[in-house]
Amino acid sequence: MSAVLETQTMAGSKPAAKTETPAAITLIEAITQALAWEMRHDDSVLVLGEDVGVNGGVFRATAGLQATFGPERVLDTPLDETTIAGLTVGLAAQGMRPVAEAQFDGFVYPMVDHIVCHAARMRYRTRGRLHCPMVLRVPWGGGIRAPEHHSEANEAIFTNVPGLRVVMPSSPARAYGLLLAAIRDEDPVIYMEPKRIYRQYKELVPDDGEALPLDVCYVLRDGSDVTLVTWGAQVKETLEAAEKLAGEGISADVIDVATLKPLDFATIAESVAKTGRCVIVHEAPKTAGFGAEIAARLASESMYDLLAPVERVTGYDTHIPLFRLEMKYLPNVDKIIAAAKRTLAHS
Amino acid sequence: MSAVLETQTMAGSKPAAKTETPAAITLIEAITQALAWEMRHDDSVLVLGEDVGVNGGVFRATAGLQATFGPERVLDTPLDETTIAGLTVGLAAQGMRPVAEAQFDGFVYPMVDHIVCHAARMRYRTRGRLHCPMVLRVPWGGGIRAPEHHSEANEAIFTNVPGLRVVMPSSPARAYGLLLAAIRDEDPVIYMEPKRIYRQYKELVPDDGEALPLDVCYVLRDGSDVTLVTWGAQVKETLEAAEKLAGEGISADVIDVATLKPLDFATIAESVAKTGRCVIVHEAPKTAGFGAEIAARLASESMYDLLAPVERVTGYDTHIPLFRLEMKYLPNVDKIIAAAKRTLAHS
Amino acid sequence: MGVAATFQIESLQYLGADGKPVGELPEAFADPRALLPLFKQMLFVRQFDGKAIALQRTGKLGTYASCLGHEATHVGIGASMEPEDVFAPSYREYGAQIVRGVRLREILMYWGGDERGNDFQVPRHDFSWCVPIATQCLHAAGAALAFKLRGEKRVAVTCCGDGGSSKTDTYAAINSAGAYTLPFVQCIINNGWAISVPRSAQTGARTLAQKGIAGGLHCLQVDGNDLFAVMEGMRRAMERARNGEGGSVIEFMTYRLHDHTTADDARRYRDEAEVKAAWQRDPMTRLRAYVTAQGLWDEAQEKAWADECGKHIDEEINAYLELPVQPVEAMFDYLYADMPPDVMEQRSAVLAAEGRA
Amino acid sequence: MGVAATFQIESLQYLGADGKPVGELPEAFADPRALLPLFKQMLFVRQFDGKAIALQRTGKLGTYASCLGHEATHVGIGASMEPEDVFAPSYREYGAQIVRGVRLREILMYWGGDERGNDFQVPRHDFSWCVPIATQCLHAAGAALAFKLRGEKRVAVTCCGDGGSSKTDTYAAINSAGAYTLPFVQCIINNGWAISVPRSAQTGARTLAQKGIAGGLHCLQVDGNDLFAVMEGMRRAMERARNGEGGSVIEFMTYRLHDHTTADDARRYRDEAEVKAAWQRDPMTRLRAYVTAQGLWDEAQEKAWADECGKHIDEEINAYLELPVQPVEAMFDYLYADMPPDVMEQRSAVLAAEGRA
Ligand SMILES: Cc1ncc(C[n+]2csc(CCOP(=O)(O)OP(=O)(O)O)c2C)c(N)n1
Ligand SMILES: Cc1ncc(C[n+]2csc(CCOP(=O)(O)OP(=O)(O)O)c2C)c(N)n1
Ligand SMILES: [Mg+2]
Ligand SMILES: [Mg+2]
Repeated sequence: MSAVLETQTMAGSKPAAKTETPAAITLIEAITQALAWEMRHDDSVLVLGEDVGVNGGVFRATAGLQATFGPERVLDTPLDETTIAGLTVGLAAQGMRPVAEAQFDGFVYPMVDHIVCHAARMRYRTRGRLHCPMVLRVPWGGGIRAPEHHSEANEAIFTNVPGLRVVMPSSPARAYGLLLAAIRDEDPVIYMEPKRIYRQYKELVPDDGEALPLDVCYVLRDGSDVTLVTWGAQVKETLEAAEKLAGEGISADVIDVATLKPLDFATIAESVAKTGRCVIVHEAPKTAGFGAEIAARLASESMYDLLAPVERVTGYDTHIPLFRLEMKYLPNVDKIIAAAKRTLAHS
Repeated sequence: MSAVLETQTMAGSKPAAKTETPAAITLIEAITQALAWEMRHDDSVLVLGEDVGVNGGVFRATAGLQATFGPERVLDTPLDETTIAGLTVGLAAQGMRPVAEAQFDGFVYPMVDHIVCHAARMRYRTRGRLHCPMVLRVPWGGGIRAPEHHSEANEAIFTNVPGLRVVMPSSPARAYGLLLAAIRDEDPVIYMEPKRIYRQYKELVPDDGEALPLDVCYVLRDGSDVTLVTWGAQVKETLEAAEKLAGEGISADVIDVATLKPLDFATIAESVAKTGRCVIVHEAPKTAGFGAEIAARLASESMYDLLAPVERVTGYDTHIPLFRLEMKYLPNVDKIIAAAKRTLAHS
Repeated sequence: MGVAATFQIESLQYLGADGKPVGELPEAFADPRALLPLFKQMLFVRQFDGKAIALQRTGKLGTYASCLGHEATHVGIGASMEPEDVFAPSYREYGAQIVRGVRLREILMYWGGDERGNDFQVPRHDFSWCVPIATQCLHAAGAALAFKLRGEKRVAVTCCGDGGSSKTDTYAAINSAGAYTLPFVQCIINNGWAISVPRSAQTGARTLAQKGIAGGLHCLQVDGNDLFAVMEGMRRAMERARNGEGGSVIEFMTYRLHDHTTADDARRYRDEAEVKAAWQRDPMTRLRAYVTAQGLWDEAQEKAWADECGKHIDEEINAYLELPVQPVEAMFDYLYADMPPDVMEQRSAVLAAEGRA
Repeated sequence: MGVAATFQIESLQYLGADGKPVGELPEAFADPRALLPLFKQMLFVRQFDGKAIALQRTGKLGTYASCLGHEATHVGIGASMEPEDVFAPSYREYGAQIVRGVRLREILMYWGGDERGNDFQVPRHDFSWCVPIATQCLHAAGAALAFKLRGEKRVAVTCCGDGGSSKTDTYAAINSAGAYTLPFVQCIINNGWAISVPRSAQTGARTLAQKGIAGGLHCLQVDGNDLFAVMEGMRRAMERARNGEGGSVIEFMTYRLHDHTTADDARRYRDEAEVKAAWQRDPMTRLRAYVTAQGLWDEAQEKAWADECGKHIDEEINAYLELPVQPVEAMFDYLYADMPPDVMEQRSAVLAAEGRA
């Protein structure tokens, strides 16, 4: 497991030059591109969900796919998440590669039963006779001024469940490569999409069908004083915080976890071995959020490296408010900087 | 928040003298007793679930209640967990105090939607206009040679969800006091019952209607070398491990978390401040299990107290096997002792 | 080769698309003046709806779900209930809620991203808006169960859409209502679309009313753009419920004349011709034709009522716009009755960061 | 006041409780000898069931769910399917599975706490036993959807109980089958009880067959203790499905003659008189009377067949009893196709602890 060091920093969110390039695409366009690539190359891949057909999904992730591949490859479902999850398990167990969409993170709960009891267990239960190569795409997270239940960060529902993989891209290129990998994987993958950065910036994503590994964290920025670990939409704020810290002479490693389960802890440990300090940033509530797992690993495997208490900058232990207050709830650049500085007060 | 120090150790699982006392009862009898007490004293309390009526529940937790309180207080439901959860929310929001039963932990998943989206949010969403004083009882955990889906340890599904309380008793007395508190609490409580120790031993539990606090950990044994933290059925193995360690001159604090959410971290921190070492024991898979939260808190709030890496002795990151192999999966006395000794190798 | 069971689903319509009665009107409307307050409510709701959309378009409201075209169904449902009954709406039935006492400012607050919108001053016991489709149906069944257990003569009424009729929660609610013989009314508001998915794609069932057969409920299909049919269908269901005869499922046939919400663009998936045709069955035009023909209404009255409505709506909008944002601690203060120490600590930290410790 | 829709649910019965035909037999059984292999399967299943219960009682098997009394329904369902069809059972339909090729040792392994029981050698593509009630129904619908999308002429058949017919998953499966016109057969095996909850408490619906109306499926009620009715009902449903005419719901009226499982004690909640009466409708007695009357069967044949069954069953039981427990690493080896490093590490640690690193 080796960390991949990216040169591009993304700290400035709109690299103007790239926006001009015809092939530069947003994160959500990269998702569409990956779906189309894989559907072209594998007949068993199909897309299903609410409004994914002619409407192309409420976020347009499946825009154009039904026109290209037909209604037998891109299926609108009746309005029921239990149905979507159950059909997906049945399809996957019988030779298809379904990519199901949950319309919003807040609607994933009725899918939990089929995901946990069946998708995650089918191979285990049958000693490999049947298995569930499926992807569940879940637009994830807050900050888009959406109505109630449209802003949840509920990855912790899945990270304790054996048999699942949980993935969350934070750039167009990673969205493309990780989604290809997720579809090709022989086991169920929960693919969470940080909807706040769906259209945040564009980058060139060659449509080459190249998948990325499903168990690698990405070091997005190289530093020596403190390790900032995050995933999803908070990658943006975390990189901004690192940039600002650099202005004050504090250099930070920034790690995009990208694949929460299985966790590439080695990359995080390596960084913390170097910096001795770690700030974990995530949108979900703090208590028993996935950040706890990373901190727990540090407490057991990197204890002697730690020069300062592990900090978690997270959503509070309350529901994300409706949109008038939601930005007060979410982590932000200031909170991350403050936490980083707290770790630096220790030596 | 102060820890309660119990004198009784429970390490020997059947205190023979107590078994003779007429009023000495098992953990599950304590649950029945608490239900009956509260139903006698509060007309708005009712019990619902599958087979809870004339059958008294598949574990007999509601045995005799329908005969005593009538079919309008003890309701068999149609066989659907979504139904149970949704009805419970509706009942609670309209002035009742429903105590719903999930027949087994593995059947709790279809309830997640109503618990997370409604029970946990009703008060928040309506600024206190409506709220959900309800209890969901969930027989929990493995080790009883049961069929598939009857042995899950899935507390992590709930611990990241704001607005919930998550409770797990490990003795008849705590089962009684915590269940009374859970029913009386104005907010939803997930009350998980370690089914493996339902009938493990009896103790005297006065039927006095005295509730226990919902946010207190219990120090069951006092030591100075290492802190053993656990909950539910593993309290038994952990106390046994502590007893054996004592035989080797190693003295352990044993903490029964009892109330996972909100977590009484102060009691754990106090113990670790004294011992410098911590072993967390739980049945659920390790990754992102609730043990991670405790380890994370240690990594941030007790880092300077830690003399050794935090150890987690847990279920493996796979599904609990069917019963021929399940005891290989679960934590046990040997694994706990080994972990404790690993922490003691550091000084 | 016997017959195990047979079922028949009645359908109700009293007013033609031209506003002329197609048969005898329901008894309750023997005097057509009984209709007027309801018609005026419908006009009020439609005017409010237009203004809410405008507010959204000018950045003063978040995503908003219009009720354009549903006025007869919504107002009729609300008007059929008693104050002590409980209503469990989805997110679109403002007409019903307004009749029950919910204020416009509350509707605006909710879609304006402020939880206080759910804190209805009246009716205190109704459920708030419910975004997870059809989950409210089970809450209504739970409420109905509470009424039955307490011996109260109250009815729980809930709505879901044609899309929502596919949701397993709807089925669960229907089944529980049948199993416990509950005072429960499941309104299925069939407006033709669930965002981009047409009614025909939701199910192979010929009617949505027949979903009730699965739970042994009384089933009825009514013209949801015909206020008479709505009122008569509801009357029957409410009576059955209040008399202890059990639950009903009513399918209201109407049409969503607007986009799904202001975040939607229905032109992507829906034929303009269909929408035009639907306007021909507009409940408002139809009822206006009827009351005008009855000599109960004229242009002057309409103008005067529109002005009155406008004034009230503007007052409510202003109250909404002037409402200060909640203090940040509000996100902690309504989570638990007894705030746990950890939450308290986070609250304090937030206040401290705002210099308000 | 029109009629929106009407529905009729047929019921099928051919054999009286006394084993005498109550009318013309289905065409497929014009030659009654066609029946004999099925009757023999039923005898085989019943004998096995008794031995499985005995194994549990003597501590050699875990909790076991008996199929006593369901033999006609189970065997009939299995016998109506083609090998390439997919079966998604609950946990009780051994008769159907055995007909399809599942071995007794696999059944015993499963209830004996060994996942290898789910690794059917035949049929490889059938779903395994499913404990979370009715979830298998949606998997069958998904399988049926796969068949339809790939243009395969295969049918997905699934079973749930009277209790399971209340589960929202059953409804979802029925609704999807209708929405997509799937080659899908939902068998609802009404054996009167869901553990301690009687059929009457599950729903207000008069029949369970009518659950299918909610999804627009073809609905049928059959006497599940009458093999002719079972076979004819299934024939119709399978034909419809294979011809692309869509899904069916069949309610099989039978009775659970044993406790729910060996962990249950039905005397706590069920009247002995009811059980006694149910024995009068025992599918085995009834069919035995019929084949005997037809001159196709006698006591000697029964004895010879019982011995043959006994030998085979004992062989299978021995194979089960002699099977060594899986190595401990099995709990890691079937989790993922590509074992993640963390899991690999835990696996190694376990092996090391066993001195097998
Ligand atoms: C459980 C759930 N899934 C998905 C959504 C997203 N969504 C919001 S409204 C809607 C369509 C609802 O259609 P229908 O039930 O017909 O009601 P209508 O909007 O037409 O009134 C969908 C899919 C949701 N709110 N909840
Ligand atoms: C989701 C779920 N809830 C509860 C159970 C526990 N349980 C096992 S069998 C059963 C009753 C099933 O009754 P029915 O559907 O009539 O089938 P039968 O056992 O009579 O064949 C129950 C409640 C379960 N297995 N799954
Ligand atoms: Mg609709
Ligand atoms: Mg049954």
